[in-house]
Amino acid sequence: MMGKSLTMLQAITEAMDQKLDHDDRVMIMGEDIGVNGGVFRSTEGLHEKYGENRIVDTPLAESGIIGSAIGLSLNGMLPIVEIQFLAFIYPGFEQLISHAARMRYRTRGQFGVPLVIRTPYGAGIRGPELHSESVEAFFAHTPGLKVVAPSNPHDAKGLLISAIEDPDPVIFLEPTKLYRAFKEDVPEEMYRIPIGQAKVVQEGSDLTIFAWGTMLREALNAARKIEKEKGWKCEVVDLRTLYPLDRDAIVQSIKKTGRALIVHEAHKTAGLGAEIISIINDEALIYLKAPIKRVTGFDVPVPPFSIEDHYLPTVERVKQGIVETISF
Amino acid sequence: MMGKSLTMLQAITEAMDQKLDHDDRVMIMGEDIGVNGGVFRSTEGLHEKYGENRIVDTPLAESGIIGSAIGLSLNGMLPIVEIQFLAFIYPGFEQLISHAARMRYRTRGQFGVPLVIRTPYGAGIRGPELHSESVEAFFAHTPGLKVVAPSNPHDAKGLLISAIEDPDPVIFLEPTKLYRAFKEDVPEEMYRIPIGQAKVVQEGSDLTIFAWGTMLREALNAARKIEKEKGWKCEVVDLRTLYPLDRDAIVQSIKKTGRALIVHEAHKTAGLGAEIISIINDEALIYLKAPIKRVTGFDVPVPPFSIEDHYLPTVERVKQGIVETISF
Amino acid sequence: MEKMENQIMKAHSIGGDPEMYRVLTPDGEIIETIDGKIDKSLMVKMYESMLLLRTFDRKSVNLQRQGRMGTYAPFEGQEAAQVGSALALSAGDWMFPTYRDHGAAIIHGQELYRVFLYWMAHLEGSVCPEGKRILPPSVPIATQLVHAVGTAWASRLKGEENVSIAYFGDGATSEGDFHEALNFAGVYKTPTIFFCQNNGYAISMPFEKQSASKTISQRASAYDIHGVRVDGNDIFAVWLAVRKAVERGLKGEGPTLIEAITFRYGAHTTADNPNIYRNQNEISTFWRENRDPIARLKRFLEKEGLWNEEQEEKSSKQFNELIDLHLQKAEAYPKSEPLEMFNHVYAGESWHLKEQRQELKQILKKGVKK
Amino acid sequence: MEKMENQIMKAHSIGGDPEMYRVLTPDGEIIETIDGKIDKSLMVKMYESMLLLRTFDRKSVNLQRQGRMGTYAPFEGQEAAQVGSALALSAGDWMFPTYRDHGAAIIHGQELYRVFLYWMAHLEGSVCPEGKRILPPSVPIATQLVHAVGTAWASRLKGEENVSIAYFGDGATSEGDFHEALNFAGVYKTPTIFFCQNNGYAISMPFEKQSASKTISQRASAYDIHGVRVDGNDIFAVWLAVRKAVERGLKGEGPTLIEAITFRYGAHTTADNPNIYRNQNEISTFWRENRDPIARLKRFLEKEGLWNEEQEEKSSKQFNELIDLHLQKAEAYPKSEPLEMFNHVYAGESWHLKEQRQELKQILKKGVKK
Ligand SMILES: Cc1ncc(C[n+]2csc(CCOP(=O)(O)OP(=O)(O)O)c2C)c(N)n1
Ligand SMILES: Cc1ncc(C[n+]2csc(CCOP(=O)(O)OP(=O)(O)O)c2C)c(N)n1
Ligand SMILES: [Mg+2]
Ligand SMILES: [Mg+2]
Repeated sequence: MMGKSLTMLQAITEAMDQKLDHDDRVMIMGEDIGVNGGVFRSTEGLHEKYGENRIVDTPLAESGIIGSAIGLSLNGMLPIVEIQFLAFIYPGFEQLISHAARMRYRTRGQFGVPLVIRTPYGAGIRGPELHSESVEAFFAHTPGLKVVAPSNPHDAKGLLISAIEDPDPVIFLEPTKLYRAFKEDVPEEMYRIPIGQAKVVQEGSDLTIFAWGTMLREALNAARKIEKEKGWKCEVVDLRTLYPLDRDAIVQSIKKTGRALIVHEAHKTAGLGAEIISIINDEALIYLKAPIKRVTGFDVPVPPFSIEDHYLPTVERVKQGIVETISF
Repeated sequence: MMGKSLTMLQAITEAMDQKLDHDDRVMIMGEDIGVNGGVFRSTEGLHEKYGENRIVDTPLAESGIIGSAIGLSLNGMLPIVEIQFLAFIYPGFEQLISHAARMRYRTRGQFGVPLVIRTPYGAGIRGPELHSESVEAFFAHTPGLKVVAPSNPHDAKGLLISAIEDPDPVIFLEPTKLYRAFKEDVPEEMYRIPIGQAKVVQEGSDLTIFAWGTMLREALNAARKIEKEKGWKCEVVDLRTLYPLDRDAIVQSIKKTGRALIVHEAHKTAGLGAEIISIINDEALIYLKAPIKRVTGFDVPVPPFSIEDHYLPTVERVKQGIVETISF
Repeated sequence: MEKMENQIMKAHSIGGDPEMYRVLTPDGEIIETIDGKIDKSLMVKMYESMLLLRTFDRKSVNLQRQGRMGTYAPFEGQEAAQVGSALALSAGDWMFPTYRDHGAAIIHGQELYRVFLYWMAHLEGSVCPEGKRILPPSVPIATQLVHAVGTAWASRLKGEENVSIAYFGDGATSEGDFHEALNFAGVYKTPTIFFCQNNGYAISMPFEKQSASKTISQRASAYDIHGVRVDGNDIFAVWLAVRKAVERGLKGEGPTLIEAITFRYGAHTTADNPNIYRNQNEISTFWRENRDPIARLKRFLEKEGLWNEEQEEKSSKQFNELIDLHLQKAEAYPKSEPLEMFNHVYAGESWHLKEQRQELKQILKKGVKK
Repeated sequence: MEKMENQIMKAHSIGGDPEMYRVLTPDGEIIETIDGKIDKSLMVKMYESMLLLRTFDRKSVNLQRQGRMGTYAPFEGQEAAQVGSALALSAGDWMFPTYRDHGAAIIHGQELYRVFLYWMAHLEGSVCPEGKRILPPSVPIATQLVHAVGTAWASRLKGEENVSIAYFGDGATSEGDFHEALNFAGVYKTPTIFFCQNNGYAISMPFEKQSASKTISQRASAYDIHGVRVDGNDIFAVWLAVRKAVERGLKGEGPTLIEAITFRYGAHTTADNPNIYRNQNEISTFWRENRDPIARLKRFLEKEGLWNEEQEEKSSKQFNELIDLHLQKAEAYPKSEPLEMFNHVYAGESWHLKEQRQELKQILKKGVKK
């Protein structure tokens, strides 16, 4: 089939549209996702097309939303929940951690929770307070959950279809800043990108940059610039799935380059970067030519947008990290 | 002043009793902590002594408890909140993350939240489902919070007094399994152990074991056995404060021993062990003679107690980790 | 006696005893006609079920004391509420019990030995018979109410004739999830039954300190849904109220909140000492002597000639044997294998769980004790 | 017109318009005597305050369009609710506003330029004048209700004569925190005022889909606390209701839930397009023409000889100047320094923040753009 040029937002809408069309059990629920088409318009047109029983505007209550979605999924539906912004998942945290993630385990496979929770995450959109969080580490520390974060329209569609078809709960983190940032060719058919597989976006030999979501662009830009300026070739790996991590892809790249840098916009301490470092420590310490650098959001609450760009990892910071690591 | 031989539970009660006695602003609130003296009896006798205005039995609602404690602390009180078991903090997660941790920041120091949240954590007590969690990593990823976990009566008292006097919110994790496990001499006066300082519990030269809370005993026992069996001397560091970590103590010990092992009962992936490895990677990679080992709870929901001992790190597993690391 | 009565009622509501629906008095008299509504055979079944459960519950408390089970949450005193509600359901209805509602679960089809397994902390203790829809006991308070909205909602969407029932206590009504569940159920008119056993206490906390509101049923009006307060120790009243709620749900009239006034005779769990927070002996004796759900029905059945001592003895013996059989089955059941902890975390398995399983396997092979 | 009226009311309640407390009709007529209850000077102050706020609000929407501020949440149409409630407070009372309640905050003592700073995403935009107790706008919905329980509780414990007021919208009533707050306030009889501006919508969600309940005030009865429904565009009714709630609180009679029926003329925020989910032009015109809080009071004041066009012009000019002055102050205010993000995370500072500050400092020194 032919591809169309789509933004990530459009690719996400298309994935949901196709699954809704092919599978009656699929439904979407969340705040303002029906008539209004979602605050980012990711469900635009779907309410009209599939009706209010399948595209459900819910009351303003995240525990109610996630909790009733658990019930819906126990009883044969495949709900896709949209949480308006990642930080607003907290009222539903208990439902997610104490139930969604554990139902299969507690019932020894008798009842599963095939639920997808989609939510925009990350800073850089001049959003108000608590509209810019990046707390993927919470979910990556929760057995029973899977965590996905695409960095481009093509992956977004393929990963979302996999997430909807996954028998277990998937947290699907959508980098707000990339929603409309660029378009790319997205195949029209319903293709899948397997959950759990990273992707080498750019080959290199001197250092590996691990990134995902919004930060992938910073990684690529820094890699390009550093190649121009210094001639160093960085490998760039888009992790795509954050839990469980693609250990083999991480280790393989390190064995090749011997140096690594991780970029994430979450706070540094106890962020996912630490787990990636630990995986390398476990499997490839002897290949390391230098300490692994973390270029991350600082350990402060994401500040108001007038200075959020300074909170976020920048191409400059990534470049500096590369220089420090390679010249260690 | 003379010391008394106290369990950790008694030391905790004594700390609260003394602070209640010395400072009218101190109060305790939580489920069953008044008349009943708490499900573990940590507030026994205090309701009678200080009355229902200061030792408050609350309705069964953790968001209500933490949220109203935030209000109380904004308005001059020093509330100590008891959450019955760590997993039951989730309904109050939003209040903790989106408010308690950020109030000082948002008001540029105008309003602080001098709140202590005490809660039993950890497995090994044959508890029912969700009574054995160890999710300290969530809080250690949250700027604005401090996280403390004592491993003995003496530290428990000194750290709790510091926590109550701290102008910022402190999550005080009490290892359930150690509540009554042993007694030790605890000074009667109101002493403080500074938040943020680890303690070298046993000196050694061949490998450092980092642990806290319940796991400290496993660490010490393993160290003793390994010394007997192999003659290796392990340094054992009790981290005591989990956020912010005592980086200097970690690095100093590694520079000395060149090898490390971390024991925690939380899940491995994205657990605090990863952060400790990363700190060593940042500061002392070149001192490392072997990959750092993590001996942790597995990446599964804490199983029912009939097999929980297999979920938990054991002396055997720690010993094996030591052997693997030293003979790497 | 009068004084006593007031004190007891205070455990359930501030300032006296608001009205509650009652059919069968503690003396075993019918005060509202139930002609044609409850089959005689059902009445006997109700009685037998309560007898079975009480026997089971006492046995369990003993097993815990003997160290053959872990901490246990007894429900003695609440049998009418659990049996009456469960018997009003159809086989395919969804049930969301708490840790105290294994009585209801058993009546709805959970097997006795599974309940033993649950309290023995067996990994498989929450599995229900094939085709049944009995979810594991919900430990985090009030969370299951929202699930019962979801399953009922799905039933409605799929056009299936099933209701969902969530069990919870008086304490649970303080949690935010209680509120969100009732509101959602009202909005989507889900066939959900919110069945609250108001036993007067959340562990040590009497309901009068849990809320300034006098009753729980009055909360229904906050969401414009149906609410009813029943004598939870009157099994006829409970059964009738739940039947009505079921019918309402199936007719598309939405959810019902039922507050069943009852009392747990014993401790919150075997780890709890009720003497600390209430005059346990006095209050418990009062309820046993004046409000017992089983004695009450027995009086009625005997008067009606539907039950006699002979049957009682026979049933008692039979139930004891049945329970022992299940206990044997539970104790003979293959122990949870440590390596099973890695199963069912996900439908599939990822590299990290494979490796961790392998790690534990090696350790177990060494055979060293923990 | 009749048809129109019904449609509008539907935005606020299912099936018509339950009663609400009203003193001043849209035509500026008094329908219930308020003799001696509201000073004439206060009436004028009410009017001026609303005028100031409307000017401020419109200015802000424009500033956002010009790119001089970030996303902004306008409150035009809700001035009576915000001013009436804030003017009923004492200087030391605790106020917990949302993102839409800077109107109330300004009346309670927040400075205009601070509000500008807030929407310009300045780090110091949530600081209030020394000694004031105006907390930062609460972004996570309904969370602030519980804080207002806590501060009021502390006031009670300390014997201080202050109430706490929490502002929130109709949508907030669905969150669990709404429920927990009201229940706690009932239990501890805290002098808390739960002030709900029911503007009919939570972003795109009309209240009739938010809940099956017809009103919000009826929720009070679930907790046996006081509840009242007022015409939120009638500033007299709002002020009187809040005064009563304040008195009740200070007398130890506990909390009050106030539902003030109102309407936001504009978008949810400047990032929202209300045309998608409601007939924005029609409905907004209806409210402006028939329900406007300012026009209503103006009619009354003019009739009473308390206000005239001359004063209107003078005040308008004065307010415009005042606002411009504050805007200048805000725009001239030293920009948030990136390094300030490391301040006030804790009262003290730990090694990791020191180092991270140092790291950013080095980068800033290099002077490269982000
Ligand atoms: C979220 C949460 N908080 C606290 C607890 C601890 N806890 C277990 S049972 C209980 C009391 C429950 O009382 P109620 O709802 O009346 O039910 P009952 O035990 O009387 O049947 C508490 C506080 C819990 N399980 N979950
Ligand atoms: C916990 C949480 N969930 C979702 C949001 C996103 N959100 C912001 S405002 C809003 C609607 C609020 O409606 P209402 O309470 O009626 O107040 P109004 O905006 O009408 O003043 C929503 C859903 C949020 N801020 N917090
Ligand atoms: Mg109870
Ligand atoms: Mg609203």
